[in-house]
Amino acid sequence: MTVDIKIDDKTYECELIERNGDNVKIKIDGKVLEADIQNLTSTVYSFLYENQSFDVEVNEGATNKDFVINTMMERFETTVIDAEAKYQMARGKGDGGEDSNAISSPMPGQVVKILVKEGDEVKAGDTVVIVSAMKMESEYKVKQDRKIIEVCVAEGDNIDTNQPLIIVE
Amino acid sequence: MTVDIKIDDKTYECELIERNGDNVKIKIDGKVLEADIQNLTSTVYSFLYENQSFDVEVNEGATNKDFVINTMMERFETTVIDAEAKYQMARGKGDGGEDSNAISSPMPGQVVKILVKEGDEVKAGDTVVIVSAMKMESEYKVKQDRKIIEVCVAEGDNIDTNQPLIIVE
Amino acid sequence: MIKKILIANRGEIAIRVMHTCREMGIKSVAVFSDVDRTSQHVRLADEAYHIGAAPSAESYLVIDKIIDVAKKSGADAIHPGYGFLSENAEFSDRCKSEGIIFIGPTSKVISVMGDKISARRKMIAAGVQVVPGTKDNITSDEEALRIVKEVGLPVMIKASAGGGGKGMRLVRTEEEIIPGVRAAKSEALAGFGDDTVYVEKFVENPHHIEIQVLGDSHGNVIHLFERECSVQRRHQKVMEESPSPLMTPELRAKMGEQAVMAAKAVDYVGAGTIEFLVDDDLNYYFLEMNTRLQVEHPVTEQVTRVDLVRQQIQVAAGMELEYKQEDLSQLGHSIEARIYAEAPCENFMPSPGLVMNIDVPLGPGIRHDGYIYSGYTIPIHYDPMISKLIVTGKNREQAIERMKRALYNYKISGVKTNIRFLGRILEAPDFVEGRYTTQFIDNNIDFLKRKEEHTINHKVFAVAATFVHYLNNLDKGNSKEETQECTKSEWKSFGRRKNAMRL
Amino acid sequence: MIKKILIANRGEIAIRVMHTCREMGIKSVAVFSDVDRTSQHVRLADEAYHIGAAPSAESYLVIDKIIDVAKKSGADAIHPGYGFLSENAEFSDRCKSEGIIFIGPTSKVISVMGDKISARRKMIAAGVQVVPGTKDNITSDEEALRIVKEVGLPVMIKASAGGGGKGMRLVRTEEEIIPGVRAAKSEALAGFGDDTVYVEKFVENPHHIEIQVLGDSHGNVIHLFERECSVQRRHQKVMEESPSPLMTPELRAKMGEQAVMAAKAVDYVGAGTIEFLVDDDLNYYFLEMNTRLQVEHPVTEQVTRVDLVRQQIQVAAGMELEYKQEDLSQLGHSIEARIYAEAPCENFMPSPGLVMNIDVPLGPGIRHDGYIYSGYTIPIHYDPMISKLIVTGKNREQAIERMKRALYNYKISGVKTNIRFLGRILEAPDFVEGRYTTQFIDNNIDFLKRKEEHTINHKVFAVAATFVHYLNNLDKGNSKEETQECTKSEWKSFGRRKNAMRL
Repeated sequence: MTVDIKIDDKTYECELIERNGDNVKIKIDGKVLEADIQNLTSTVYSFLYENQSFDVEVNEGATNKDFVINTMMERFETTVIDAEAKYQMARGKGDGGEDSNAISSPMPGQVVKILVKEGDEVKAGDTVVIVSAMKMESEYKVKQDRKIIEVCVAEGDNIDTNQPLIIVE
Repeated sequence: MTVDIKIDDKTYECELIERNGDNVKIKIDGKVLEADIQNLTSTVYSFLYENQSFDVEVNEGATNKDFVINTMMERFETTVIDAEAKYQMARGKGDGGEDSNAISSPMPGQVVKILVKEGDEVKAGDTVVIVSAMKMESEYKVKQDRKIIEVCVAEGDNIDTNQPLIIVE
Repeated sequence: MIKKILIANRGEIAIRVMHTCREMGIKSVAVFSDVDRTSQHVRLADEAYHIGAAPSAESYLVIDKIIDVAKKSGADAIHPGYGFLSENAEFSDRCKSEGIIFIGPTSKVISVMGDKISARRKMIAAGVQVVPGTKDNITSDEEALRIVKEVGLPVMIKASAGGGGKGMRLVRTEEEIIPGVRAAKSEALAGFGDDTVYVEKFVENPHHIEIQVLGDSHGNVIHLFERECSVQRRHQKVMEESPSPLMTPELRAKMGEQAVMAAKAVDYVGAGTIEFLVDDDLNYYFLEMNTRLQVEHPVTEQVTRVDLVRQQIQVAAGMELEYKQEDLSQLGHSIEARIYAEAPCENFMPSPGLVMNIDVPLGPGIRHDGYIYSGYTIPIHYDPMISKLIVTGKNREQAIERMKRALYNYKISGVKTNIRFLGRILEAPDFVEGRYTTQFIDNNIDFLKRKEEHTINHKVFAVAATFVHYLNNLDKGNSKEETQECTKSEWKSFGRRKNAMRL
Repeated sequence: MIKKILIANRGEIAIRVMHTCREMGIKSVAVFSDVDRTSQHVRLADEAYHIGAAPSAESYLVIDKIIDVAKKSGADAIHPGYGFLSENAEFSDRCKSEGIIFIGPTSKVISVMGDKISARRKMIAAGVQVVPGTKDNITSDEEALRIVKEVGLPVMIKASAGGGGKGMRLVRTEEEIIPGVRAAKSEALAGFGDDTVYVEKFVENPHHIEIQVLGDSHGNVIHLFERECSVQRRHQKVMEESPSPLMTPELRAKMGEQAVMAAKAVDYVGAGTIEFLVDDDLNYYFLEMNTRLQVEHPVTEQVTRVDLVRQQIQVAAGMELEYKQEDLSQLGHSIEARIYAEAPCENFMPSPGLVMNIDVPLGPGIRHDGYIYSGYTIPIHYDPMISKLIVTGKNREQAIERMKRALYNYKISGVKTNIRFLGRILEAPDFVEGRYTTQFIDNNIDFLKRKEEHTINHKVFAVAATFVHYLNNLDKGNSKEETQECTKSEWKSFGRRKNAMRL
């Protein structure tokens, strides 16, 4: 079993060499890692690696191939690129859905103000929408001169993480 | 929707009168109960009943019709008797599987000693098996003179709750 | 005595108050907005009432609705917590006129201490040391020069109508005085339509140190020593401790005395806090009074062993203070860390949402005042503070080590938190050596945000965990048939038993 | 100084020791049996090593295996916790000969104090008050009468080889003396093949009160006051407190002095406990010494503010005690409740198994030393104690109210626990009034097991919750198609967006 796992901008080739109960031998980018990886709860794994003990938590992310990993000290986002994902990517689907023409918020919140309407021409640096979450307001601006194609939300709407708010040309 | 729910030895007839989001109106044995019953996690329900606030936890039991309920102060075991269960019971199946001819332990543990073998005749009060859990040993005795039909476990075996250990005539 | 208290708040402070209510045999009544039905404070209360939509202006801030629930539930008293209606004079008055005990000061005290200028006048009259300066408008260049010389450089020129840093000018040299006043005036006029500006002594490297006071309706006022609150980001406190590492016994006695004078000047009843600015030379100046329980009250509770909420309730019920000044002492050292749902590395952006798991640190010397639970969705409408971790140790060094251990054992997933950022604060030399001012976070921001170097490569373990989890998921997908097998074999064994029994 | 400690234990005490290790900058090494791979002590350690099968005789009790891990991991010291190898003289010796610091007393001290007769002799020689009596065999009726008269009625006739109540006879009147001795002798002969019996004063209504001591290798010994441990069931402590409600300042001083004498008599180094029986007239008698940390050590830590594990480690490393007797005081009141996985209403049957949910109480004055987590399976092989809840308050009354509040907020599901039983203890008049003996649980068993009367009918809510859960499960079963609908409409909206963008 071999898959690629992407973390930040680096892709690691992972191969399962041997699995004996919780003792796992994996080749990661050519280097063999041997560890006792015990699944404690649906998301928590207890690692014993060269007798060092630490937990790693695996939460499922936006898709069933995306994961959010918490190690003792850090948080990582990983993506599994298996045969299916590679096939999707080759056909231009997969996780290529990100749309730089959509202005969105990286946190859930509420739309406080929309400063543009369909058809408006805006200048680089203009604020187009203000989102509030937890008593903090964030202004979202365009980086270049743009034309507003669609306003997808209304003032007062609750929005999710990465939901498209404004579509620009 | 009407089902019977058994708790201890009493059966309550339950009927859903109305459900509006989390506001539930249920008729239980003829009396109407209206409450805001909010599902917080997979097992925890927050009740607001006449503005009194308390949690009730529902854990699934031995079968998908059996539940273990923890209210603030007490623990109950309940069984849902729906149409399916009634049909099963009518056919002599359902939860009729309890077997007073099997000697079993109400807790998980380890078999320390088996004092009988197949074919033995034992007297009322004789100990037939000793089970240990958490540094405490429990002796299981027969209440009447009996013949041993089958010994289902061996010394040293780990056993589950209610697993049959010895079958008597 | 009070039998039932409505807690006009949410989150950790509502729960904090409920704990003491339960210990005193007092019933607690929660109120909740649309998005707070699942909130822990609703679960832990004896009774709970819905009061409106998510925005606090439509629920937690609506006096009529709160009063209505108090009457419906038969509550004798209302505890406002902090924030929301806690320093609202109208609310205090309304409670009084409705015959409900407001657990806080009178509207008069709230009004006097809530306004900066009237509070300053009151304090000067009471002999409390305030930041030197004048509240009179500067109308000419000559006046400007004269007043600044009286106050002494450096000074801050401030717009009377100002706020949020607008209409403010720091003046360090004589040459800067006139241009500074003019700039502040024109900015104030543009910003607020009012060019009134005044002069205040600029306190260099200020430490934010506050004194907890308690007063009863029999004229007794005591202080419970200081809290050091200089670890701040945008005027938001992040980590507090008691005692303050800056403090000397003499300064503590003097500031305590001043705080008692301040509270007595307004016949203060209840728990309050006198905030001071203290400079490196240990000059101290009254800043403002908070007429409510503070977020950071636990560090005082830990070192003085006084339950402040219990005292609030008792004096609100008309009882005398349980403690005299000479009964009180500071023992040990306590630190509070505020856990925020935010992403320090993304400019402290709030991070509301679903809490997957929470593992709180346990063991000796740990107190945890929080409100979230695994499976809870933190709403977008309120404060990002989700809990307070409070440690207490024999001395400051052991308290710091204990806090490090506690933060290390504290795991929250789903939402992003500032836990690692808090851990870095404890490693910053300025903090460890106890010589920090309100500039601490700004001065150390790179250190605080820097990622640790690890002896082991966490990335590789993140990859390995992803891989194993992915493999497990595949196995689960494949094991559905097996599960059915299991069921079958269970039936088989049942059949076998039945047969055995027929023998 | 010690850099790495192997903790030869499991469960809450292993974690308790790890907390202090981390705070002192010491690495911790866990050992675990087959069934303990998922145990919390493995997760919280810096390193962890497998040492064998589930039965402790094949893992936690195997000296060779523990020593082997200590060497492999490079641990300088071993902390034995309580139970297992903690009072094993051979283990203490072995550590010494291997050059590893044993955090506990020498084998000589363990041996002397571990044997009842040698401990008694040592204590008499040191001037410590022991239960009056003699350890010499009674060989004739005349001797029996003489000795019993010397000791004074009532007395207990005890078999030297005895244990578990066998070969014991309580004698209250002169007439009972000779029949009692004969009965005890014949029972002892039948039970143990040895008819040696001796006479001990019977202490009426005894209170089990113990004194915590600390000694260093420089000859210093101090005591940390008392713990009241009379709430027991079958010699198993259930709830402990400090101070003892029975105690007077004079008695405390006398017993403390005796405890220090006892420890000095054996040149005691480390943390130890001198157990006494105290009768209603405040006569006290040495019972035995425990040469290790006790389960109930936290109540002492709470009222004295001393970290006992830190002191153990420091004195084991050869340092002088951090405290002198005059530095120590008891402040406030602390109670510990032991949470067991057991079913009090089913004759306290153990209840191992899967922990579904655990919600621990938080807030002021709460300490929680535990080891289970949601999703953990409590193994069948070890002690049923799963955690200790420790509360501290201003006085006994407030500590009791706080413990009630904490138990009320403590939820464990999956396994059965004694939480409600503990709550009932706090309501028993004998406990509330502080006049209880080791007979407390037996005397109050009906009260303690009785179910509460509720104003609301919990059964009906249990039925309602079952019904709603059942309905929700049905809905979930039906909603699979809906889920697919959602996915579809998401695709639709995606398509719409694509269209929009093409405009």
